[in-house]
Amino acid sequence: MSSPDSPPPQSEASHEGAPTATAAKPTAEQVIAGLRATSEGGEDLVQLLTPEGERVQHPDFDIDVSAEDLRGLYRDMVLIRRADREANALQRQGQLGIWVPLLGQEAAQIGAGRAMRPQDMAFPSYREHGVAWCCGVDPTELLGIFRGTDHGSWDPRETNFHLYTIVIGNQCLNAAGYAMGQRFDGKVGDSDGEATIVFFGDGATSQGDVHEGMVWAAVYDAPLVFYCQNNQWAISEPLERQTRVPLYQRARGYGFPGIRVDGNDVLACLAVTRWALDECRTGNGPVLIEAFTYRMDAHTTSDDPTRYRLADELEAWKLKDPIERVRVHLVREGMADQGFFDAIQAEANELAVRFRDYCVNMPNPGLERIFEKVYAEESPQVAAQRDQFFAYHASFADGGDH
Amino acid sequence: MSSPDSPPPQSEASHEGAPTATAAKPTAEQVIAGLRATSEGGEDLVQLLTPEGERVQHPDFDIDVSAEDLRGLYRDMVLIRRADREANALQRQGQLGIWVPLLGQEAAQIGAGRAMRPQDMAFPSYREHGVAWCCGVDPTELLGIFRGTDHGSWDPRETNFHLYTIVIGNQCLNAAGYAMGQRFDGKVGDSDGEATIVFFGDGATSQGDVHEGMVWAAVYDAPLVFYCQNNQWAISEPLERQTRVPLYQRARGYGFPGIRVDGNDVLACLAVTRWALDECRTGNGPVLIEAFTYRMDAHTTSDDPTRYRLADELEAWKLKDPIERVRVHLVREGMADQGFFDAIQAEANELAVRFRDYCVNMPNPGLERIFEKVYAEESPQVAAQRDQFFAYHASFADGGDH
Amino acid sequence: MAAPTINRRNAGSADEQPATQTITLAKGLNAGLRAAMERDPKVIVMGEDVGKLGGVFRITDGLQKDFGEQRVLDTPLAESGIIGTAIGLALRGFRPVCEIQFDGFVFPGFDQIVSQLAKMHYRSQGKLKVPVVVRVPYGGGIGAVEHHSESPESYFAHTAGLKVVSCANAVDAYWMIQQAIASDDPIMFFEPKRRYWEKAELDPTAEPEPLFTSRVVRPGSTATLVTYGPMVKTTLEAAIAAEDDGHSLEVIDLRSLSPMDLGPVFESVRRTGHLVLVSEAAPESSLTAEVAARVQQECFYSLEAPVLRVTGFDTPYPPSKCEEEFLPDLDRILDAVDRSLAY
Amino acid sequence: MAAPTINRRNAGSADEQPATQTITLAKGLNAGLRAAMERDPKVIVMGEDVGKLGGVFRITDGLQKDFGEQRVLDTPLAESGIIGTAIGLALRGFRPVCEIQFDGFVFPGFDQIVSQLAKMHYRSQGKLKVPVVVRVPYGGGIGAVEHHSESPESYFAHTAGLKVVSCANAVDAYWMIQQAIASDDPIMFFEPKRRYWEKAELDPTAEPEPLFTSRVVRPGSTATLVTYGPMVKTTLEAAIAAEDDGHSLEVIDLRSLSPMDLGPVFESVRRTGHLVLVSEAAPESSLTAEVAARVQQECFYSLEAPVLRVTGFDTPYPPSKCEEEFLPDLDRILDAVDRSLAY
Ligand SMILES: Cc1ncc(C[n+]2csc(CCOP(=O)(O)OP(=O)(O)O)c2C)c(N)n1
Ligand SMILES: Cc1ncc(C[n+]2csc(CCOP(=O)(O)OP(=O)(O)O)c2C)c(N)n1
Ligand SMILES: [Mg+2]
Ligand SMILES: [Mg+2]
Repeated sequence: MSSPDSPPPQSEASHEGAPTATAAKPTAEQVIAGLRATSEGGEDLVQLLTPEGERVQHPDFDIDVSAEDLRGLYRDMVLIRRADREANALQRQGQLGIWVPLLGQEAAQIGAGRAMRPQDMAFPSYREHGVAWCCGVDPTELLGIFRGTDHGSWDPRETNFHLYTIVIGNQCLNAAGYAMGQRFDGKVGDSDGEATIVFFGDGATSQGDVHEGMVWAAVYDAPLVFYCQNNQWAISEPLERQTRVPLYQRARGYGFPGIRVDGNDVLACLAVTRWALDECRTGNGPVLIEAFTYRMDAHTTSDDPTRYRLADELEAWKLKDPIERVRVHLVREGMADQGFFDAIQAEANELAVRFRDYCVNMPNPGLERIFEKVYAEESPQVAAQRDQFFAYHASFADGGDH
Repeated sequence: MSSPDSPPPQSEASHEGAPTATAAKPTAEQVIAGLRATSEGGEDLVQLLTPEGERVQHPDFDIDVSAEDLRGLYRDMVLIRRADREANALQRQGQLGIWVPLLGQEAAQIGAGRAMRPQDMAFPSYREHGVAWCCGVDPTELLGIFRGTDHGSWDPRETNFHLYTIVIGNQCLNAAGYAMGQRFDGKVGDSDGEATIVFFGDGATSQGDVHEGMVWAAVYDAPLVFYCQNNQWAISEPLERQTRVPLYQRARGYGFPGIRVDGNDVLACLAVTRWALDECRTGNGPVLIEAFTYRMDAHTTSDDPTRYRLADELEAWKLKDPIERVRVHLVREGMADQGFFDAIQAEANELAVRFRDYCVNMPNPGLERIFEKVYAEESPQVAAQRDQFFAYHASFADGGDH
Repeated sequence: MAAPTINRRNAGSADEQPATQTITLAKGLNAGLRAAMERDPKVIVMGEDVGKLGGVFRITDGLQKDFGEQRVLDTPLAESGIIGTAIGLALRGFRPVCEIQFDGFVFPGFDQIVSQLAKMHYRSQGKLKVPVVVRVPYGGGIGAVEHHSESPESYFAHTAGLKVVSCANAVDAYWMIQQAIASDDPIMFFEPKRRYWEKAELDPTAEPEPLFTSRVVRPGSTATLVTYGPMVKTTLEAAIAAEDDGHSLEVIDLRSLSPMDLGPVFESVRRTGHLVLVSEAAPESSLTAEVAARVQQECFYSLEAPVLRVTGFDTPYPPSKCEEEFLPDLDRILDAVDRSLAY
Repeated sequence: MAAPTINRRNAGSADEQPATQTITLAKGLNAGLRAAMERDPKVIVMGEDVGKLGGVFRITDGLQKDFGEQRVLDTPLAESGIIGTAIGLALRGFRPVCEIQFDGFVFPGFDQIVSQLAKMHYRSQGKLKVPVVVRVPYGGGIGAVEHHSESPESYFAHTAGLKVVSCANAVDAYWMIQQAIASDDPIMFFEPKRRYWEKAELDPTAEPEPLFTSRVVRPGSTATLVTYGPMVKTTLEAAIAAEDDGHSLEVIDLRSLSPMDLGPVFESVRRTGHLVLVSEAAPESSLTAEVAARVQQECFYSLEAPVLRVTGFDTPYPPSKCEEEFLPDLDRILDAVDRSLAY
């Protein structure tokens, strides 16, 4: 865990010494009712790289990854974790109002993001900084949301990365509609086809919109990958507040495949997502993927996980760190030397500096931002309110004396 | 079909000679994607009485039914069908604004309704006249809804039959909450426990609320039977607009049993529902039942099914009529003689007369109905509006001259 | 059938034979939808039973037959799904027209409307347009069961980011639906279902008025009546009846419920000094309250009496046998006019 | 901890030592919930993260520990589910208090609120009571991301069958939540989240005012200011500042947003002749419009100027760096007072 190229994952989230809450335990009945294997992911878990960095084979989902690819995945994960930690620190220093950490979910996101082809479209929730990275959204573009200067400044049309969706589950329907459109546009049916991937959490699976998204996608054979990052927690609620059975099994009720993948294994996430997107682009969608992972930090910087989960749960998951296993693998297989790790480390440092620099220098939006772009065709009512408000403001400049 | 004791089921719904629409056909892809067995119910269909009236055994869901029980079920079905046809006729004659026929779903409803024990609670949709009957709600109490005099005049607390719910899916959550309450009250856990059953259609399964109801019921081990009457149509939309796979399979995704039963077989519906309610009352809920049946009439009296479905579909289902097979069975097994059938017929006639009589003599609600019982504790605002309106009305009586 | 005429118009030879046609409001909508679909292949229609059945009110009658199942979608039965996927389709470049079967069933879709549809343009600072039209048959007077007679328009008028319109006659129906579809903003399109079968003369070669404008539908000088949707007909009847009492009532059809075009209302009130608002909806915190609030502000010195409202009551919609009393009628409107004039 | 005192009060020995306590609004709610739960075993609390975490604002802090998992339910993550099952529990005899985590997340539950919660009593003609309280932390000013600063109260005020209240201080918080829970009607309970940490002196032995009443929180004679929830504090500050200009401003806290208790408002306006309404919400078709509409009707001859509104704008809630400008502040309120007085 002390590899120099990936910052210690618990720097912000360490709770040693803090009072620990009682671990959330399912009731006996719930266990009997079918809650299985949530601590290990179960038999069905697709894994290609063990926590110890050992490459293992899988009968259905294997891939060829070159050393260069692997180094790239490593680099992606280290850089986005660095940005994530920097953002967390910026929040602590008052530069951001809030931050939503991805710590621990780097493999789940980079694996999925790197499985996308340029023609594919992503609909994120609010934690998908790693997917944003893969879609070419610079991490600085995420900052406005959390600093309160905008609601996301990237262009979803240029990046194929939709804006963050905060209302849990909403994006699953929007993504289903988009994927239907890909089909209606005749872009589905061969290996160059288009596909869409939508991201949501374990908690989100309870929302009606996620269900309806699955109904629509199934009925319209939409090229849509439902990518559920099961990080075991919805804020303070453990998985068993949402379901009795593993989430990937949800797909059975709709008649499309559901696959559980080791969400801390970037290779497995890449392989399974690539397969799923290919299924979709060739016309065999939808597909559900449950990436079995862990939220290693707080829900957001406003959250205090010591109130609801035990520190030893975190310790157990640290052993499955998504970055560390790739580093070990690269070293063991001789795919990377110290020079590589140093270079990545330097790049991460640069990114952190640029990121921080950008953040602290972000201009506040002007007054006019309140009234801008409410509509495509301006509303006279909003315009009148704006003009009045501007006039009122001008009266101060003119020496108004309240 | 010409047995004198069960009125010909198509008296109102006959479309012979009417122009037929093209039969709704799933696309090839949809078939491939998994739409199976919807015309016959598939291998998994639980059946105890064949359309030909032959009693067959089932390894898991068999029951002992006495001749008297069987005659009772027959009587229930004949009587409620008669009330249903009478209501349809009353609508045609302008006595009701609309009617929602149950024609064809008698077995599904009487089987389920008769499986209930006095301590059980039912949450209907809007077509469950047969379940109402079993709960002791007189058919006349249904009329107000369709005549526009009230929104249901029975007392749900006395009958354990909730008011009709028109917004598709809503009742699934209300039922889940009620069933949670049964559990919280300590009424679940032994063979004398309580259970709840909620009714909804095939179309309803797409609604978010139905999903959330299943999530809640599973997570809280609620003693709730989800009873889906799959009558193949949601107004004009055939089942394949809602799902690729048989609906009973939906339960798999939530980790509770899903069973498909021949919804035109009153014995099978009784057996499976009794089992399911017992599972729930003893603490093993929830359970999903898909009663595979057919809407033999229009969606409502306002609907014109000739626009969207072929007459031969209806003809095929007539052969599986839920009442006829019981009649044949009773006769063949010597469980009922002509005297019995005559008596039931006479009872049906009496019911129809009383029903009609009640309907045509229903008083209109007074003005005050508009303002009554909006709140448990009266709102001064509503009271003021009422007083003003009454004063305005009185001004006419006093010779106001608009 | 309006279709041939609309085709002719599309072909640019409108001035050949500008024959007017007598059509119902329902037919006006149907013809307008057809024209929009012919004009732009990205226009699609989606909702429950809009395909073979043509919708429970037959507004989409014949469209699936002529435009295919990919442009007229019988969707699964869930309103959040309808709105939510329409948004996704709009992001993909389509122009979806969603049908909500009845007013009372718009609520399962409320979250997608308020949280996504209304906010997407603002959130993205104009990068993302969601030109979705949500058609809602609304209002009472048809003897229906619960949830089929509601007037939810104020919820949407209160929602920034949406535009809300309502047509009151066949001619407006024909034009307004086309204008709504052509707009790049999300639009809630309220259709007065009890007026679906009312007829009017349509001249498909005429130039329609802009969508977001109100209109004086009957000039007058004694008092001003402002209304919209299903109540326009009732209010006009009241104005005609009032002639006998020597009252010349000006009637204004708001047409656009958000933003409201109140210029003509202010102008009228400044002339008449009396204003009565008519709407089926429960009055509390509604759009008639908004009109009253704005008029008292803009026409403070012109008003000779308070703005009065003739509306449904602050109760749920009653059983339909009571609806005649619940809904504003000619007598209640004239009673309010009398009270205003006598103030 | 307020609990012991409340226990004492419950034990009927309130007059022993009527010590007042300084508590925050958040603590007032927490203590009120606790008192209600102690008083009636049928009272249950349900929502997202209300258990171990005590809610994201800690309003339910400690309740699960003391009352158990069956009375404080960490529910699955879905608001329709929360409201819908609460209704079922209420039908079973429970008195559920639902927490909606933030204002912007009430919309997935909107359908159950409008179609079932609001209408059940009327539908059943009083046979079915649904004493559900839906707690909604609302309003802006906390520097939050989208959907966390909204003011959706007008949607509910427009919904017949619901009652809607909002507390503005710790003392009201303590009493009003208990009164809401004791009421047999469904109540939307709006909590001004930016004021959670404001303190006040609570005397738990005092007799609270009835729930559905407004209150003059500062008497005055020059003009009347009417507000509620988070804006009460701001408005009081404005009134204090106006003293320097020699203006004596009367401030009324509506407390009950539906039904509104406007008697004290009418009385005040009849004295002052000037009325300014203050609210964070978008004004269009909102409850401030309703107040304006009612006041111009009831106080027509008393008003010396139009009723003015100081509110948020008819835009979605802006990025939080703009919220100081979006939200009414002291200057904007006094500017409106000046405009009213100068009219
Ligand atoms: C409709 C809605 N309700 C509540 C919230 C508040 N909320 C934000 S995140 C969250 C938990 C989400 O958990 P999960 O889906 O597992 O995603 P994760 O945050 O773990 O990535 C909640 C309840 C919300 N954003 N939207
Ligand atoms: C939320 C909602 N949307 C639309 C409707 C209109 N509607 C009434 S019944 C119906 C079809 C229901 O089909 P299904 O669930 O299969 O039940 P069935 O009528 O066949 O018994 C529709 C769309 C409604 N009542 N509620
Ligand atoms: Mg999670
Ligand atoms: Mg059906």
